Amino acid sequence: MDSSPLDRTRAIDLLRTMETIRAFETRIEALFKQGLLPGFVHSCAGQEAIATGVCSRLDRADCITSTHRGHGHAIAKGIELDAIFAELYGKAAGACGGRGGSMHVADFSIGMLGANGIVGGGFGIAVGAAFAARYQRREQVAVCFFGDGAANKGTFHEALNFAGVHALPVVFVCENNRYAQFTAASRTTAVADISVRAAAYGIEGDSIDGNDLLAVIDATDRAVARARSGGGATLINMATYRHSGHYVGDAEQYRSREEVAASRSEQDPIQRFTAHIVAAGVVTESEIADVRLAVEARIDAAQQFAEAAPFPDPATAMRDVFTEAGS
Amino acid sequence: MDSSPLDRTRAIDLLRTMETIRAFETRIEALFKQGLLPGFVHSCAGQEAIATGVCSRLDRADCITSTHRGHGHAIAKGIELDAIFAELYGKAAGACGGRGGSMHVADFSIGMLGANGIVGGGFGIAVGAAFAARYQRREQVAVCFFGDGAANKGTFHEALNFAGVHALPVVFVCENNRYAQFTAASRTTAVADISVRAAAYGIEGDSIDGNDLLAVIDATDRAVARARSGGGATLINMATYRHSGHYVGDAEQYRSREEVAASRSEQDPIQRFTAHIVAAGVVTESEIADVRLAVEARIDAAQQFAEAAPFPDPATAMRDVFTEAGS
Amino acid sequence: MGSRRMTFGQATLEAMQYAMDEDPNVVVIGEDISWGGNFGQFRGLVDRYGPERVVDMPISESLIVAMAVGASAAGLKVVASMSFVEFTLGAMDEIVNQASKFRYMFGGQVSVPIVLRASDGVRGSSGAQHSSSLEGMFCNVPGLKVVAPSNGDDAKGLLRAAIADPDPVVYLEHKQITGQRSEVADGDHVVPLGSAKIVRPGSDISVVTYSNMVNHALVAAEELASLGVSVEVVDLRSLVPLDVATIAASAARTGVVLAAHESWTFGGFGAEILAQVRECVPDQSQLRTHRLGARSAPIPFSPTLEPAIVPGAADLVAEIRRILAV
Amino acid sequence: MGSRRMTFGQATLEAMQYAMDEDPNVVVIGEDISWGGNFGQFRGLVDRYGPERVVDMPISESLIVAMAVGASAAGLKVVASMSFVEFTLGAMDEIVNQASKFRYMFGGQVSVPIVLRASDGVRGSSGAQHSSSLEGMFCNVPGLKVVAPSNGDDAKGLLRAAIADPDPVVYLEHKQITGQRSEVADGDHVVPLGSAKIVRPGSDISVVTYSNMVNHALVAAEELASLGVSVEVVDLRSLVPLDVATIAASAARTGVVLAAHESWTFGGFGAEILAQVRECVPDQSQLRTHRLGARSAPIPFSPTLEPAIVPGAADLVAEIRRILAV
Ligand SMILES: Cc1ncc(C[n+]2csc(CCOP(=O)(O)OP(=O)(O)O)c2C)c(N)n1
Ligand SMILES: Cc1ncc(C[n+]2csc(CCOP(=O)(O)OP(=O)(O)O)c2C)c(N)n1
Ligand SMILES: [Mg+2]
Ligand SMILES: [Mg+2]
Repeated sequence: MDSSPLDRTRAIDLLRTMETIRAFETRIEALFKQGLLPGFVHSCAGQEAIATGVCSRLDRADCITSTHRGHGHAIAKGIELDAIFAELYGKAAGACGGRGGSMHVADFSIGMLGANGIVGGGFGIAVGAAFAARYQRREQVAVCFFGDGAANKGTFHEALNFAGVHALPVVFVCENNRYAQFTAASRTTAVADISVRAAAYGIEGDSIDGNDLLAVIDATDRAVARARSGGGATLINMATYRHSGHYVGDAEQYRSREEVAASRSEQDPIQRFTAHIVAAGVVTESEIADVRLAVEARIDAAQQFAEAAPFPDPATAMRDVFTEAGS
Repeated sequence: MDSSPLDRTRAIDLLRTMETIRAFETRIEALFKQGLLPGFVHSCAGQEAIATGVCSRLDRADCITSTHRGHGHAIAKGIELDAIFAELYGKAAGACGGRGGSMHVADFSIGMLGANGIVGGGFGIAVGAAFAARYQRREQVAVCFFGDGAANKGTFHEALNFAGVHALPVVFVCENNRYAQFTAASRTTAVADISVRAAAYGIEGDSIDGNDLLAVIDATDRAVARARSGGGATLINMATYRHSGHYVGDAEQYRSREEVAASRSEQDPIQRFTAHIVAAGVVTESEIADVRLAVEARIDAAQQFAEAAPFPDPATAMRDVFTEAGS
Repeated sequence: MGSRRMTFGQATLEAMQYAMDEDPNVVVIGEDISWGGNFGQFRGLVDRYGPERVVDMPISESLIVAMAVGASAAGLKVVASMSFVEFTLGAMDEIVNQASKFRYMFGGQVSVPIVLRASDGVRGSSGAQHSSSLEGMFCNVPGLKVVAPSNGDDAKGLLRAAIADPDPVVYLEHKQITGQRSEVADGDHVVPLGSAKIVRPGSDISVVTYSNMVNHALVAAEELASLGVSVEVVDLRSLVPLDVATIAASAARTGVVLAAHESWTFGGFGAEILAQVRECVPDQSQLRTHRLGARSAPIPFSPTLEPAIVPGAADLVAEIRRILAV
Repeated sequence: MGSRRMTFGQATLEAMQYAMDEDPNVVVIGEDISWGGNFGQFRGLVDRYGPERVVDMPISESLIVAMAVGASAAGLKVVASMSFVEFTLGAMDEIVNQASKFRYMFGGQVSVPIVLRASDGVRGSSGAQHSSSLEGMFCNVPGLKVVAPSNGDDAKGLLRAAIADPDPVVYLEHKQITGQRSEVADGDHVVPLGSAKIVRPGSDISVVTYSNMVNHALVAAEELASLGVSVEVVDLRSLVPLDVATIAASAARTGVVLAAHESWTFGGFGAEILAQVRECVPDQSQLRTHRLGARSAPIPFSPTLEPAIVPGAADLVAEIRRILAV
């Protein structure tokens, strides 16, 4: 973790992460539409600032829990691109040996405790990780990413209450993209700003523009510092927007083309960040172009790796149900 | 429902209900300690003002959901004493034919939708009843009684959020007796006053002294009026104290004798109410004594009824699993 | 009356409409329900009946079921979309401790007429949390009925019966067939719960099955016919109530029973089918009973692993050949 | 080494202490846990190990399990008291969708060493929500181990094994025996999961059972001995893994199997036991398989109804006499 001001190296690092997530999601979406990927996928394009900003302030040993829309979190936390790409193909070289797929990407070696196909599944797991860190006197933080829709699950309540009682080192980050599947948050959620709910648990609440990478970083710094210093949990509402449909293939009849276009053109977190760093003279346009080229090359390589990798041997299908090797 | 000021008739009605609950619980506790009752029982002695005050402001058609500590709710809502007494004995003449027992006393004909052995089980059921009333354009209210401990269940959150979104005619009444089983609320609950949580659902919160019958009535009137007029749900924290242990037999090592004694002598809702009405000249001491005598006689009669009633025939054990009669 | 080709999902939609037109107290609740459901099973309902009757729910599965219980005890009939069957696990307390027990433990005072519609089964790499079949759990819970149609026509008739039923019904719709087209009888019709159907008569072995495995069994039977093997396929249609008479009669005729399902073999419903056969077929001496289901693992994502855990038509063929030694 | 008389609950407490003394990463969480548990199974632990290690939880069952999953994936071993087994239903999503699948779906990256202790069974009018036995559900879930001891000595050894086990274990303690005294071996000992025990040898019939039904079976066997009937009682001790070899050997010896349990017959674990017997005993021609369990109803409160639904020793005697026609 580097808390120095935004110099060229840091800016390029941050940009590279956001661009990598965007390029990954764009590529995956294209491959899926061509019928080349199994299962189904949820793109986080448009929401890159949150994963990137938050994870940039975490140590490797800090943990995160993620969601069905979890590629960005995994990438920002540092998963190998080859491993995540191969996982989405269901290949043996995937992060989970092809067992998990898009909704279950995980890499415990970097504290990425798993995407989760169960909405709201991460709250208690993050609390458990924070509890373990506290118990073992490790100076670690757990971050739980979740959507606005997940904030209506009972698991939210149980986890935040306990985190509040025990002042656990956990940060609850709501990626509030205003929709859960095809339903606008206002139709199912009693409050617009999820951070209002912090008061119900005696914890700190914060609310920021989640498409503003620097605002994400600032809010994360405050919350992580609080967690590490024994000040307890924080609930942050980060406003954002998803550029693509709920899943790849979604007809998106629940929102207007104008709304999507406006967000893409005015709220795109990558555009906003690049505009900022160029204007501030930290990075040049051509450096940005270089980053993009390098990222594309990296994605190409990962795709090639994934495509070339073998599928798991069906004879291994019973392995790892239990810790003793299966047959 | 009578919203006139506290005249003699109303005061005696209210007192009779509280005294009936107290006498019922006292008798049940004694019978249980003698080993005469099956299963286990939870006494609500000390909390009578809440059940009595709230239910006194409801119509017969209004619904309530109750808890494992539900005898008072059932009695205040108007269950036949014979039926509840026989139910606790497991007799065929019991409110549920002896199928339910203490934790499952119900009488749907008077809107008593059941005590519940699952903590937090009533939240969604009350919301469902309120939803049905709204859908069928009935001017009805649902009241959900629950304990401070239940406020940490995820079901609380899911139900209150939905009630908030749809402004449903439901009143959530927290009987905050400061303990859940043997654990003080402060050790498991992030906020002391549960009504703080109302803001998380965009509904009204209220907090009162639940041992003050008149305060209970006032708060209920406000909430019920709001519900009936389309103003939506209310969450009320009602502070109270249980005189007995969590269940009959509880060694009560988690709280001091002094604490219990102080509450019994200073906070007893019945004593406080009688002191008030006598001081106000509404009812005389001798009228109060008459009420008590009549209540004792009624409890005696119910006990005799229950003891004399036959047990269900084992041959009927498979009835009512499904609506078609079983064998 | 005639019939039309439509998807299983559309067939259920017709049943919903008959039920909703008939009884204004039938309401439908579920997440994103006004957007039509994952397989179009609810498409257009909100336009026809309005958002007060077709209610979009928050992501709050335990509330969905609890609310259905409360509303149905108060006079409504509630069809709740649970989306993927794994999400019912988040409402298991409400399903088992409340819905299934309400009528009995309250001494018959109320019924709980709710239908929980849930999509189960594998559909090509949906992963461990979106591929399971959980009827093994539901069937072990007294007070729940469990329905698992294999085709659109039955789906329509069984859903009509499920909504008309006064008690809680878990209605399982297999993901792989909800979007598939088949002939569905016109007009209103009811398939009573508890009526199995012999969808292909045969004399060498009785495959007793339900849901999409019926379709696999029909494929397998066709293939085995070319080897001279005559397979009888019994489609249970509802698991609770279970039509033991039809199973027992088939078993008595063929003498060999294979209970087959997609869900896990160990502790699964196939064992119950076989136990029933053993209890009901009078002459046990010649009877042979077998079962086929998923191996005991969560359903893997990878296209090469999924079919190694969950059986399909080819596995049925292989198992029947092994059993009959052909 | 000697032994001492103590309750089943106290025996488990000894196992907890050996485990906690050995490994500082073993923590215990549960509602009111510092008050010792409903049957004293946790008494004194908080004094010995402190409130950071023996943690009182809010009434938040789904959090309890999810937190156990997260904490165990992060290096702890968590024993979670679920109190009554019906409360696990409020955490079924966490048990099935997370705990049981974590290791497999993440490709073996982590294990989830948690033990969920839950009190099941009838204990005299505890009512519909506090009397059930739910092993039928748990055993159908791949990735979960399931333990159900019948006596204090096994309870101690099996709990020791469960805590040592790297995977999620559901540890079922029957309410009727948790407070009962019996001889428990001194010192540290382990009963490996998957090892059934013949607790009474016999030659006429094999009663294959577990949990408190073992005790009923022993009573029944004693009574039947006076009629000249020799009953073998097989105590499974763990249901997953299941010691099929011991069951099959007993079945082969006696030729008649009665699978017995307190939980519901229909869709229950007894059917699985019988299916295993049919699959593993080589000579099927003379084999007879039967089962006894609860009738399909929620458990009623009334003292006259409860025993009409849930079987006990007298029902076992009657059933065995019916089967053997004596
Ligand atoms: C327990 C559960 N219920 C429902 C679903 C189906 N589902 C998948 S994503 C989703 C919407 C989630 O919305 P939100 O939390 O806002 O996340 P977003 O998709 O917007 O990132 C739903 C309802 C699920 N996966 N799990
Ligand atoms: C889901 C569930 N978890 C745990 C229990 C065990 N239990 C019964 S009563 C109780 C305490 C309830 O506390 P509170 O809600 O404050 O009600 P009170 O007993 O104080 O009236 C607990 C934990 C239960 N019955 N149901
Ligand atoms: Mg969202
Ligand atoms: Mg309390």
